[in-house]
Amino acid sequence: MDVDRTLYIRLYKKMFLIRVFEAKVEEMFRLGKLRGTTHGCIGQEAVAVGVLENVDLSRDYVTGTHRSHGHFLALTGKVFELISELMGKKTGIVRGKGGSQHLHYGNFYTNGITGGMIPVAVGLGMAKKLKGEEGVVISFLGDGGMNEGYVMEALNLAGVYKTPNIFVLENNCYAMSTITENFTSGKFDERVKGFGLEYHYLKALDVVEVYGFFKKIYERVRKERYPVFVEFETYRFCGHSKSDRREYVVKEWEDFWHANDPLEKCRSRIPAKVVEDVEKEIINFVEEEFRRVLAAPYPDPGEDLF
Amino acid sequence: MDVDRTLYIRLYKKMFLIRVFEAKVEEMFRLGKLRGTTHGCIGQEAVAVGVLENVDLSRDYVTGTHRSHGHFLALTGKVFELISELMGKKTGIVRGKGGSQHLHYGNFYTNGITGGMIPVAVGLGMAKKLKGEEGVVISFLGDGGMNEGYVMEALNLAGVYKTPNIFVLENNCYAMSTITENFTSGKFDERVKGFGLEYHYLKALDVVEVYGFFKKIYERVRKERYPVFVEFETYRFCGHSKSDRREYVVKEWEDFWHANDPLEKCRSRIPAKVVEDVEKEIINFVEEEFRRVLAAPYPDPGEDLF
Amino acid sequence: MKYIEALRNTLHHLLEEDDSVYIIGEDISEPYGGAFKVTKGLSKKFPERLIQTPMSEQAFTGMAIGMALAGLKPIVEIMFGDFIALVVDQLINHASKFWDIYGKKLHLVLRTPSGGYRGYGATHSQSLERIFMGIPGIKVVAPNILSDPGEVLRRSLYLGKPVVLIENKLDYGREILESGVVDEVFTLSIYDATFPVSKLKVLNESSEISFITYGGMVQILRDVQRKLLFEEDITSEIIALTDISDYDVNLIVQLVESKRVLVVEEGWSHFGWGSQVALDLRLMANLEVRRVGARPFNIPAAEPLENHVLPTVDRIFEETLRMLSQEV
Amino acid sequence: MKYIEALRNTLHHLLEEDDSVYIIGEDISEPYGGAFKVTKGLSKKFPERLIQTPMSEQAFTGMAIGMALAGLKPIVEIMFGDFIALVVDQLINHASKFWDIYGKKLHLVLRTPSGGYRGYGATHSQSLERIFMGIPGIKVVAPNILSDPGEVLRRSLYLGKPVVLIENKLDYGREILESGVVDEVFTLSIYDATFPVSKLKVLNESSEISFITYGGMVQILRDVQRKLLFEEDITSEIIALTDISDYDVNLIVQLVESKRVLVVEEGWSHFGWGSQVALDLRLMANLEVRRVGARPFNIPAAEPLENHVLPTVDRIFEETLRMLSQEV
Ligand SMILES: Cc1ncc(C[n+]2csc(CCOP(=O)(O)OP(=O)(O)O)c2C)c(N)n1
Ligand SMILES: Cc1ncc(C[n+]2csc(CCOP(=O)(O)OP(=O)(O)O)c2C)c(N)n1
Ligand SMILES: [Mg+2]
Ligand SMILES: [Mg+2]
Repeated sequence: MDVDRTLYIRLYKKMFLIRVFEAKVEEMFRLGKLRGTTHGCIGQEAVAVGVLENVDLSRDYVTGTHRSHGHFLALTGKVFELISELMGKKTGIVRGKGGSQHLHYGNFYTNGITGGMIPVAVGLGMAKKLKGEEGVVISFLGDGGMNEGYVMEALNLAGVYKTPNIFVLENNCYAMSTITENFTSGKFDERVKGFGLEYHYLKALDVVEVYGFFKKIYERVRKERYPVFVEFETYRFCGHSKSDRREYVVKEWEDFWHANDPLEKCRSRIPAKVVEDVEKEIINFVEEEFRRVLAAPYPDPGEDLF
Repeated sequence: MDVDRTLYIRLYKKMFLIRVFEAKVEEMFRLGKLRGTTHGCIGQEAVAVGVLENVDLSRDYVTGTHRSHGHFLALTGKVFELISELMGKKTGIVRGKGGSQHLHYGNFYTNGITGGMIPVAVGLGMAKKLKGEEGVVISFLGDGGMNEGYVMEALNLAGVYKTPNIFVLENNCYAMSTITENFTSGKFDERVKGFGLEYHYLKALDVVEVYGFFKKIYERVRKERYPVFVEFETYRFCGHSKSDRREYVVKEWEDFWHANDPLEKCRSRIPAKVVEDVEKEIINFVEEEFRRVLAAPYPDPGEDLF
Repeated sequence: MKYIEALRNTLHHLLEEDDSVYIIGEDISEPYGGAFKVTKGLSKKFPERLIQTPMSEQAFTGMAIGMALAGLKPIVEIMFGDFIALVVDQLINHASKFWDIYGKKLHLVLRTPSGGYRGYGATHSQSLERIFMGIPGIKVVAPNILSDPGEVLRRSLYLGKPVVLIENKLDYGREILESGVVDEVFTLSIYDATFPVSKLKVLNESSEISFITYGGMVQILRDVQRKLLFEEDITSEIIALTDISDYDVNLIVQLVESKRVLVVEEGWSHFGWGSQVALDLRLMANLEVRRVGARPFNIPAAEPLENHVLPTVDRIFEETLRMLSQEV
Repeated sequence: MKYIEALRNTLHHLLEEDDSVYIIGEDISEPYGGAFKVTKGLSKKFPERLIQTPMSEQAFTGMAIGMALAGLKPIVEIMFGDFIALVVDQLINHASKFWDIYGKKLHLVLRTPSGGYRGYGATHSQSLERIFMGIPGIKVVAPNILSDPGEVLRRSLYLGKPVVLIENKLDYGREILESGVVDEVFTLSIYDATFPVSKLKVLNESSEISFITYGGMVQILRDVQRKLLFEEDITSEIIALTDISDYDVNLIVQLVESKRVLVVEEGWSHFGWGSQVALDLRLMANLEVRRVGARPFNIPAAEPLENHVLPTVDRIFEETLRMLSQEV
């Protein structure tokens, strides 16, 4: 098998895992087996997987958003720990205290305030810089989050202090039901350049392209240590959150992305037999992990609150 | 006398009034006759006067900053009411409750949070738009204030809703002791364009030029009703506030602006005899008003708190 | 009528009656109608009166303040109560100052759904309204199901001073009770102060304990009230305030029938709403006062932990029995 | 030693002793050294340890939180206490959550000068520290001139939990008192809890009234204390807390000698710091409690108005006499 094919398979596995996971979460909500809320990333898997395949969590930091199941799974593959967290089980990555939006595992952090982690991420980058440590900080944010003032302040700080931060904008066209471009004056690329940051753009259709594109940026920032901003055009096929009926979507965009689903594209590069095996294995694995979580214990106020 | 000369005289009177006023305020602080703090605008008079000469406070709104004595005087000429306010007298424009940083007179508002009035100003513009009223909103802000997140959010809102706002950046090079360009990544013009706003720039050396330049912008916004951003390069000759010893200044900039003081430039266009009369009159007037204020009553907690 | 309908109907009426009313917020227009659907349908009928915004809580709150300064009557929706943390500067350092230093009447309401019990986790479950309590020039109000939430909204908008209006996520789907006999054994009276105060007590009985509360806690206290009555034969009364920052202590003291008062809030107890209320009651009427509120932890998502941190029927029930077992 | 020198010396020592300490804020470096000159001189000796910032309070506070997450020990200066309104989201919705939900120790201090009496006006004179009191995962501390402010700062930084440290603008220039006999007739004792509690009382006399307070109010109370003693022959004691959000009620109760307590704060009384303190004392020890704080108006610039709104020597003096004239 050539290197390219191995890569497609590796990345496909991760993308498929995320998609199966998110679909299962949706199902569990429908069945009333999950409390709280959740934000799925079906359709956007190529960004999480392509970007994070480059990352080394032992020295890099990653910050996520409210929509970070995919980021976590791409980084760690820990299905049991994530679903435990969503179900409020003691076996969750933060003992069920966080739930879907408040994840923490090693150098990976998310939080529920959109874009609120961007200033924090600049601080992580600052620490890297001040300590003279290796490693960089990769931070995801959404198109909606781009209009939050603290995000813009933070982009300026990164530029002023030249921190090793990579900002990854997952522009999925919508902020909840809001079509972001209708509520954004000017263009993101110009704005980012207005903050003196190096700006890159890619339509995230092919996970291997995302991977390769990001790899170059990542390696440069690892070495040259200055902040970079990467915008990915992507798309969410699922609702914003569990209760969203997606009545606001733009048909043209829907059609385009369904015809160009990055999962399908990746799949088409892999022999059918391999796909079949891989998918079966992953589906079984996810089912099995969900079952195991059902049996896992709940946290105990006496032990687990702090 | 030609029109031009009349204009120079009219504007010179205002600029000179502001400078004399601010110098007198500094003197009063030195003599211990003023409490609180104050931010003078010596050196920046051409912006306040040139811009506000165009404004009609009966239909326009003006929002200022922490450094707004000049704005107020250019708009109203009310020396007695302003110094009363600074001295905490009942005869102040808000009965002494506001002090130097919290002014309100008709459609003119200032506040002490740098850039904090910019979102509010967008709301004033929005109201103009929604009511279908004539008039525009002119808002001053500083170079330092440009890095505040809420300011950036507000610029986006103005662009999204197309409100009749004119943002006037008085870039005087410093935010307190901070040389703003050293703490700003990217350039203001690019940033502003990144918010989809029309951007204009002028070095505020000649008050009549400021006046004419702004007049065109003002007339267009009055008619076409969309937001515009104007950056003036200017300079403050006095300290940031009463206690500032100006140890941070850049010699080159100091030299340039002292050699090109807009007050001197304007003065040079007016016959010496006129200048002499005008200045004497203003100095006497300001002295007299300060004296009157000394005799004015203090506000009374029973009557004036609300 | 449901709580959410009362709010939505009032918004509808306000838009209809008064040209200067506007609604501002994220995702408030069709087809979404707000994260909790409070504004659902309104943008169809009043397309130019709903101002949907980008995610810029600080600036659109500031924008609303400017609109109010110019004489309009904006109603801002902050999607979750937790995000009021973002508008503290615009409310405290701007709106509240214009109100008394500049002597401007401001017709401005900032509505936001507060509270937990839904497993949303630490940044989507808090009761942060405490931040604005006692700040001069700002009033904090909270409707509940014991009087018309729409009326609270309407009075807030016409007050002339910035109001933070705290809704409760779980209340949206609940039915509002009508004054008079409730469920055959209780009776609801509504005292029409500037903002209504409601009292729900056992019919024809005096109360052995009084619960003073606001917002979504009313429903939990109704369960406590029944449990006390049916399991322990103990009579209790729920006194629910809607003006929670400037309530009339004298009125409350008059309404309290028992010598024992339990002040119940969903927020953290320490330096909470109840600290002031309990102190007032203690100093004004020397009542025996205890408090129940959230325990001092961030609100966890997991159900057993969330129910440990937030006040529950059981915890309030037990606290009540403990109080009643002590001499006064 | 002056209060400001104690702070500056401690900052100096912290930078010297511990490589992971950084100072972050606006205009903190030379030649300015901070709006109130607390960091004056430090950037000369530690140029890369002072991180001067643009005016972006939200983001540089967030940056400090990130640095703390990564194991550094940032000390943030917010130029005026009023501007903490801008960092509420980063502290409450971020830093405090990481602390308990994620179980991360954070060495993070946010210092800010609070308070009025200087004619600075409504947005530069407030005591907004109340916002953070009782928020799990955040501690609020305030040094005063009755113990070493530097020690309070040091303990805050090594606590492992985000601390909002409230300095007082007028205290900067004041001398710190040493424990022992003060001015011949008073005696100062310092109780070394996690954060010190100080008591200043009349030498060899029991106290007829106890003042419980924090921060800059100590100086005003010293004037009240003298006036009471020299004009009215009344003995009093000032009990000054430095841990103002998680104080040890038992310790305070032990320290209080009189039956009457006046809780004094500079901030607005309603839903203020004193509401909780007074309630604690009332419920724990059934002491006779009254309070003095700011009146419910935004703080005016004009001297007679500012002195009407903020607590003054005369107002506290009179309130004391009133309390003492009543039976207990
Ligand atoms: C400060 C803040 N405002 C609003 C929300 C509610 N909210 C959660 S996600 C979201 C939309 C986010 O859009 P975007 O940033 O584009 O990310 P996406 O959901 O598309 O991944 C909103 C409005 C929030 N969590 N935080
Ligand atoms: C939110 C906020 N942060 C900090 C300050 C303190 N401060 C007052 S003016 C000033 C500098 C402002 O610089 P700039 O915006 O350039 O205006 P200039 O003073 O030059 O007119 C600072 C830091 C403030 N008033 N508000
Ligand atoms: Mg999006
Ligand atoms: Mg400036």
